[in-house]
Amino acid sequence: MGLEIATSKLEDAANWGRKFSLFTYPFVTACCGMEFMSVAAPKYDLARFGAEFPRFSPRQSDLLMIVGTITERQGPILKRVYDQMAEPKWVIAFGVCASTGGFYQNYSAMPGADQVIPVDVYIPGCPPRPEQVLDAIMLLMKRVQEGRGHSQVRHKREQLLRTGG
Amino acid sequence: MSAETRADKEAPAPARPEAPASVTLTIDGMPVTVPKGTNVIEAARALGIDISAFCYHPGLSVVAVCRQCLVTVEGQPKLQPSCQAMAADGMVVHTTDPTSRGARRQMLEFTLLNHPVDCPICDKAGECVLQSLYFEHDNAPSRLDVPKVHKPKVVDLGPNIVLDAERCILCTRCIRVCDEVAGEHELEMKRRGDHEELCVAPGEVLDNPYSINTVDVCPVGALTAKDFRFTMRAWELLATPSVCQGCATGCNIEIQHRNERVWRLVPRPNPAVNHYWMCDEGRFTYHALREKRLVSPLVGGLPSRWDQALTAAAVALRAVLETDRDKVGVVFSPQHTNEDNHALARLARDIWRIERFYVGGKPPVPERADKILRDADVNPNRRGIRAILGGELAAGAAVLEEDLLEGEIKALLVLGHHLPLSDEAMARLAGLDALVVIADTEDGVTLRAKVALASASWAEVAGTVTNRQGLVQRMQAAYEPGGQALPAWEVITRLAQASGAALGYGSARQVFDDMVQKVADFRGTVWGSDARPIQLRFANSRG
Amino acid sequence: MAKAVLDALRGKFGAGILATSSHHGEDVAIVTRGALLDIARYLRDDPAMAFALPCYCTCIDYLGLEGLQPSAGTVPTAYASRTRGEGSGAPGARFAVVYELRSLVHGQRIRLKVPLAEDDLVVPSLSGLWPAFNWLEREAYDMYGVSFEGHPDLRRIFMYEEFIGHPLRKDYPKERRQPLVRREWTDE
Amino acid sequence: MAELKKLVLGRKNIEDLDDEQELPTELMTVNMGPSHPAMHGTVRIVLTVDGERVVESDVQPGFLHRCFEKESEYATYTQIFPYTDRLNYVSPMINNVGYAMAVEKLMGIVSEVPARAQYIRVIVSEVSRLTDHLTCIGASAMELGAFTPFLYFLKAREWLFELLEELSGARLTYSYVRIGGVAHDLTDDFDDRLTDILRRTEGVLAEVEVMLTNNRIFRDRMEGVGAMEASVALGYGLTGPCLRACGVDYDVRKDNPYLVYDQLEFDVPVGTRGDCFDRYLVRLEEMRQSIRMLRQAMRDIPAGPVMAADPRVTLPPKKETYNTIEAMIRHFKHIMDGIKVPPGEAYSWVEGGNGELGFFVVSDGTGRPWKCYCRSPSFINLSTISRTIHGHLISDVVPIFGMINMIGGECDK
Repeated sequence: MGLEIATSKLEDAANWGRKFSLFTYPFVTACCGMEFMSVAAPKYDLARFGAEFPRFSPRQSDLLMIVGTITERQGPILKRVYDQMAEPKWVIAFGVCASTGGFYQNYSAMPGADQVIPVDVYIPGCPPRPEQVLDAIMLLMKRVQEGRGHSQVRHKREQLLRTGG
Repeated sequence: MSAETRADKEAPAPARPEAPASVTLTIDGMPVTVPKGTNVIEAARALGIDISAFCYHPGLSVVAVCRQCLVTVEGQPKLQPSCQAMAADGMVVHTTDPTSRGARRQMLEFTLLNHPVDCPICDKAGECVLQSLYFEHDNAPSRLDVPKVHKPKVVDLGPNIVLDAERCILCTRCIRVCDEVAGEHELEMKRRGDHEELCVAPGEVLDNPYSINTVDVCPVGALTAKDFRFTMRAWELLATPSVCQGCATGCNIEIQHRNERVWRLVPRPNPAVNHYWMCDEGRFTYHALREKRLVSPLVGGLPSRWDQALTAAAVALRAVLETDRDKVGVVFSPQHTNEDNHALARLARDIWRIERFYVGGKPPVPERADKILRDADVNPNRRGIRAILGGELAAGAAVLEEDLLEGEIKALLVLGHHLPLSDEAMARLAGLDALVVIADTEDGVTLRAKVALASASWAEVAGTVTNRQGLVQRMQAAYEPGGQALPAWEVITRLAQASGAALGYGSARQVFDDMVQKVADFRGTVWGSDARPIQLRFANSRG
Repeated sequence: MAKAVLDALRGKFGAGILATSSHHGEDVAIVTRGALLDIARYLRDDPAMAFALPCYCTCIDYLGLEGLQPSAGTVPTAYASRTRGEGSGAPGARFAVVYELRSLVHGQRIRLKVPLAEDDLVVPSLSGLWPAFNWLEREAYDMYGVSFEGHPDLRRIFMYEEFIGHPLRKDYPKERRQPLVRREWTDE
Repeated sequence: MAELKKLVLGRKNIEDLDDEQELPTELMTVNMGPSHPAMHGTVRIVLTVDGERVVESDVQPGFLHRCFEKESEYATYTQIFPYTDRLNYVSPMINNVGYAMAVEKLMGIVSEVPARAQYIRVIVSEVSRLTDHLTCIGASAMELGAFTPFLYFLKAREWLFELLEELSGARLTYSYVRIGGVAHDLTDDFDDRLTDILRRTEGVLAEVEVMLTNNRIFRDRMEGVGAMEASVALGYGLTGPCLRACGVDYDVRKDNPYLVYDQLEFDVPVGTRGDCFDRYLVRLEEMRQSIRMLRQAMRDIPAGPVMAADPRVTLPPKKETYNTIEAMIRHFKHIMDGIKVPPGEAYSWVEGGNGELGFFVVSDGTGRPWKCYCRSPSFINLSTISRTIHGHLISDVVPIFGMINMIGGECDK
C-alpha cells in the first residue's frame, strides 16, 4: 500500500515535470508550418509553456507535432520518426490535414496521420490559429499530468499485464 | 417518305413534281438539311443551337403552351414557337435576334413570377430546367412587387408521386406522358390564368405503371418521386450508363449513385428500345442491391477466405466429376451478363465436359406484360444464354426439379440465387454431394449452398446483356464490388484455376472478346468505351 | 509579331505543323511528334526566335472529350452531356503533350502541342535542349504515363515507385489510394 | 586480408597509398530529409559525399504531393481558390490573383475587372510578396544560426498577417480574390494601418540589413555559394529573384505588365554573380520596391466597385437571394454548378514570390476545369539544386536550399 502511494506520487511528480518541458519534434510538411512559426515567434511565444525548444532528433524529443498534410509517401517516414522517439511520447495533429486529410481527399493525401500512428490531440483549422495551438498544448499538458497520454496508457497497461494485475 | 416509295412513283408519273424527302432551311445564317416533318427546334439542335423550351419533349406530342421557344421566321408577321413550326424549304429562322430573344426572356420572367423561392428545399434543384434557362438566358433581377400566388404544396397524386402545385409551370408534359406513354388519362389542368393548377382527373389516381416518367419530364420540382425525394441531392450523384435488369426489355438506364450506393435509376434515351421511358417497377430494382447482400464467400454457411472457399468448391465438384460426370449439373443465370454465362459455359462445357445444363432465373410474370415496355420474362438476359449455349438448349427449372426429385443429380454448380423450385426440390438440394452457388445475395438457393461464392451485383459489373429483341447492350460498373465480392466471370475463372483448369480471363473485356470469337450470335458486336462517372452537377441539366 | 513566329514555323516545317491558332493572345502550334525536336531546336537557336526560357511542360488527357482536341482551325464546341462517356465521336488523339517557351529577347511566347494516341504515348524528350524539361517531363511521365524518348532519367517524381497507374489520367479515380503503411488499430 | 582492407578503406587499397597522403575517404551516401530542419520537411536529397564535399546528388521532391490538379478537376472554378492558397502558402494572395487572372483570360473578361479591384489585387500581391521574402530570408538566416533576424522578420510578418486577416478573415489562407474582382472592399482604416506597418517594416528591414549584410559569418556562408551563370539558369527555367540574381532582368511585372503594374514606378534589382548572397540582396531590395509600390498604389487607388458587373461571375446580394427566386437561382447555380467558362485553354502568368507563377486552364465548357495546371516556380527552381550544390560542402546545401525558397505546397502541388 505504502509503496503504491509512493510510486503514484512519484509518477505525478514526473508528469508534472514532463508537462512543463515538452520537447517538440516539429514534423513540418506544409502550410501549417507557417503558423507553427508564428506560434514559436515573439507574439504568441510558445516558450511560455516550456515547449519552445524544437529538437530535430526524434530521440531527444517527446512531443511529435505533425504540422501539415501527411501524404501516403510520407507515411513510412512519419512512422519511423515516431518509432524512434523514446517513451513516454505524445503526438499532436496540427491542422485538419494531419487530423483527417481535410479537403485533400485524394490518391496521395492520407486521411489523417492517425492512419499510421496514434494521436493524442487533434487541432482543427486550416491552418489553426496560434491561439488554438496554445489551447491544444494546454490540453495536452493536462493529459500529461493525468497520465492519459496514449503512450502513458499503453505503458500502464503493459505494466499491468506484466504483473498479472 | 422512304426512298422506296419515291422510286415507285417516279416511273409512272415523271411530270409530277417530286415531293422532297428532306428540306433545307437557314437558322442563324447556317444552312441545315433535315428530313421533312422535322420541326424547327430539332433542326436547330442538329446545328448545335439549343433553343430554350419547357413543354416540348421529343418523345411527346407538341402543344406549344410554354412559348419559351419563340423564334423569328422571316416572312411571318409574328414570332413562331419553334416546336410547332415545321421546317420548310427556304425557311429563314433567327434565334438570336433581339425580338425573339426578348420574347423568350419575357416568357421566362413570366414563368418565374409566381415561382416560390424553394431551390434550397427542392428536390429538382441542380437538374432543374427553369434554373438553367434563367441562368443562361435571363439573369435579370426580379421586378415583382406584389405577393406571389400561392397554391397547394404537398399533394399526394398517387402511390409514387407528390405534387407541389406552386412550382408547376404548367407545361403539361406529365399529362401527355400519362396519355401517350402509359395510355391512361390520369392528370388534368383545372382553373385558369395564374390560378391554373395540375390535378388528377376526376375519379382517377396517378397509379399507372409508368408514373415516375412524369417526374423525369417535369422541368421543375413540381412532381417528385416518393422513392427518391429527400434522399439525395441530385447534383451530388454520379451517373453511370447501364441496362435495366427488371425484365427482358432491357431499357437503357443511368445508375445514379453516390458513396457506393444506388439512389435512383433513370431512363437513358434509346429509340430502338425504350425511347425515353422506363417502368416504375424497373426503377425500384435497385432496392434489392442492398438486401441480404452476400459480401464474402461462405463455406457451410460461414464466412471464409477466398482461397479456402475456392478450394472447397473445386474439391467437392471434382470429386463428383471424376465418378459421375453425367450427374453434375450446371445452372446458367439469365440474371447475369453474357460474360458471366460465357465463362461458365467455357468451364462447364469445354473444360469439365458437363452436358447437363439448366437455366435458372426468376419465373415469368405473365400479368405484367403489356405492349409498351414491360415483358413477362423478368430476367434481363435469357436470350443471351440461348445464344451462348447455341443448339444445345438448356433445360428450364421444371426439368431441373424433375431431375432433382428423381435423384439424377449429385452435384450442382449454380450461377445466381434465383431458382424457382418447389420446397420439396429445394430440400433435395441439401442432399447433393456438392452445391456450389455463385451469387450476390444470401437468399434462395444460396442458403442451401455448401459453398457460396460472392459475386458482384449488376451495378458493380461491366458486361453485356441481350434483350428480347436480340440487341446486345452494354452495362458499365457504377462502383467497386462490395466487400470481398468479385465479378462472377472472375469467380468462375478462379474456380477453374483452383481446380487446375486453364481459364485465364483477366477482364470482362477479355471474356467478351473471346465470346465474340466463339459464339456466332455475337459476331460484329463491339465493347465500346468505358465511361467515366460524371457528377450530375457538372453535366447539363436533363429536360 | 506573334503571327510571324507561327508563319515562320509553317513556312519552315510545313507538314510538321498540323495546325496553328491564336486564342486569348496566345500562339499555339500543334505539331507532329516527328518534327518536335527540330522545331524546338529551331525555336531555341534561331536568333529571330530565341526562345531561351522554357516555361512548362505538361500533358492533357482528353478522354471522352477527344473532340475538344483542337484540330485545324476549329473552335472546340461545348461538351454535350448526352454523349458523355461514349466519346464524342470526333477523331482526335486522347493525349496532348504541351510545351510552352518564352523568348526574352522578343518578348513572346509559343505553345507547342503534340497530339498522342493512348496506345502510342511516346514523344521525344526536350530535356537535352533545355534541362528544365528534365523534371517537368518526369512529372508528365509520373502523372500521365507519357514516355519521353531520350530522357536521361525517366522515373516517378511525385509518387512513390510502388504506385501503380498514372493518377492524373481521367480514368484514375481521385480517391484510389495505394497506402504504403497503415497502423494496426488497437484500443490504445 | 587485402580484400578486407579494400572493403574497410573504400576505393583505395592501403598498400597503394604513400605515407604523406591524407587518409582515403570512402564515398558515402547521406540522406538529407525529408524530415530535416533545413529541408522544410518535404524534400529528400540523397547526397553522395566525398568527405564533406558533395559529388553527386539526387533531389527527390513529391513528399507533399496533394494533387492540386486532380482536386481542381473535381471542384468548381470558385472552389479552387482555397487550393491555390495552399500552393505557395507563404504568399497565397499572389496565387489567388494568378489563378483568377487565368480564368478571366479564358472567359474574356480581363478588361471587366474594375480598376479598384485591380489596385487591390496589386496591393495584396505586394503585401504577400513582403511576407514571402521576409519568411525566406528570416528562415534562411535562422538555418545559418542567426536567430535574431528570424524573430525580427517574423514580427514584421505578423503585422502583415494581421492586416490581411482583417481584410480577408484568415491569417494565412485568404481566398480573398474572386473571378471578376475581389471578395469585398478594403477595410476603412486599411490605408492608415498599411502606412503604419510599412513604416515599421522598413525599420525592421534596416535593422536586419545591419545585422546580416555585413555580417562576416553570414557573408562567408552565402558569398560564392550556389552561383549560377545566366545562360545556365535560363536553360533550367529559373525565374524570379534567383534568375535576377544571375543578372537577367526578367520580371513579369515589367516584362508583361498585368493589372496596374505598368502605372507604378518601381525598379527591378538584378545581381551579378547569381550566388546565394546576390539572391539575398535581390530579395531585400525587392521588399523595398514592394513597399514603394504599395505606397503608390494606396495613393492612386480609385473609388468604385470591386467586382465585375457581369452576372455570369458575380453573386447577387444576399438580401435578394433570400427573397426573390431570380437571385436565388443565380446564387444556386453559381455555387452548385460553378461559373461556366467557355471551352478553350489559356495560360496566364504573374510574378510570384519565387518567379513566374502560371496557371494553364483547360475548360470543356462546364463549371469545373478540365485541367488546371500550375507552373510552379518552386518546382522548376528546385531542379537547379543538384547542379548548384555540386562540389560544395554539405553545410552549403542549407543556404542554397534556403535561398531557392522551395515551398512544399507549390513545388509538389
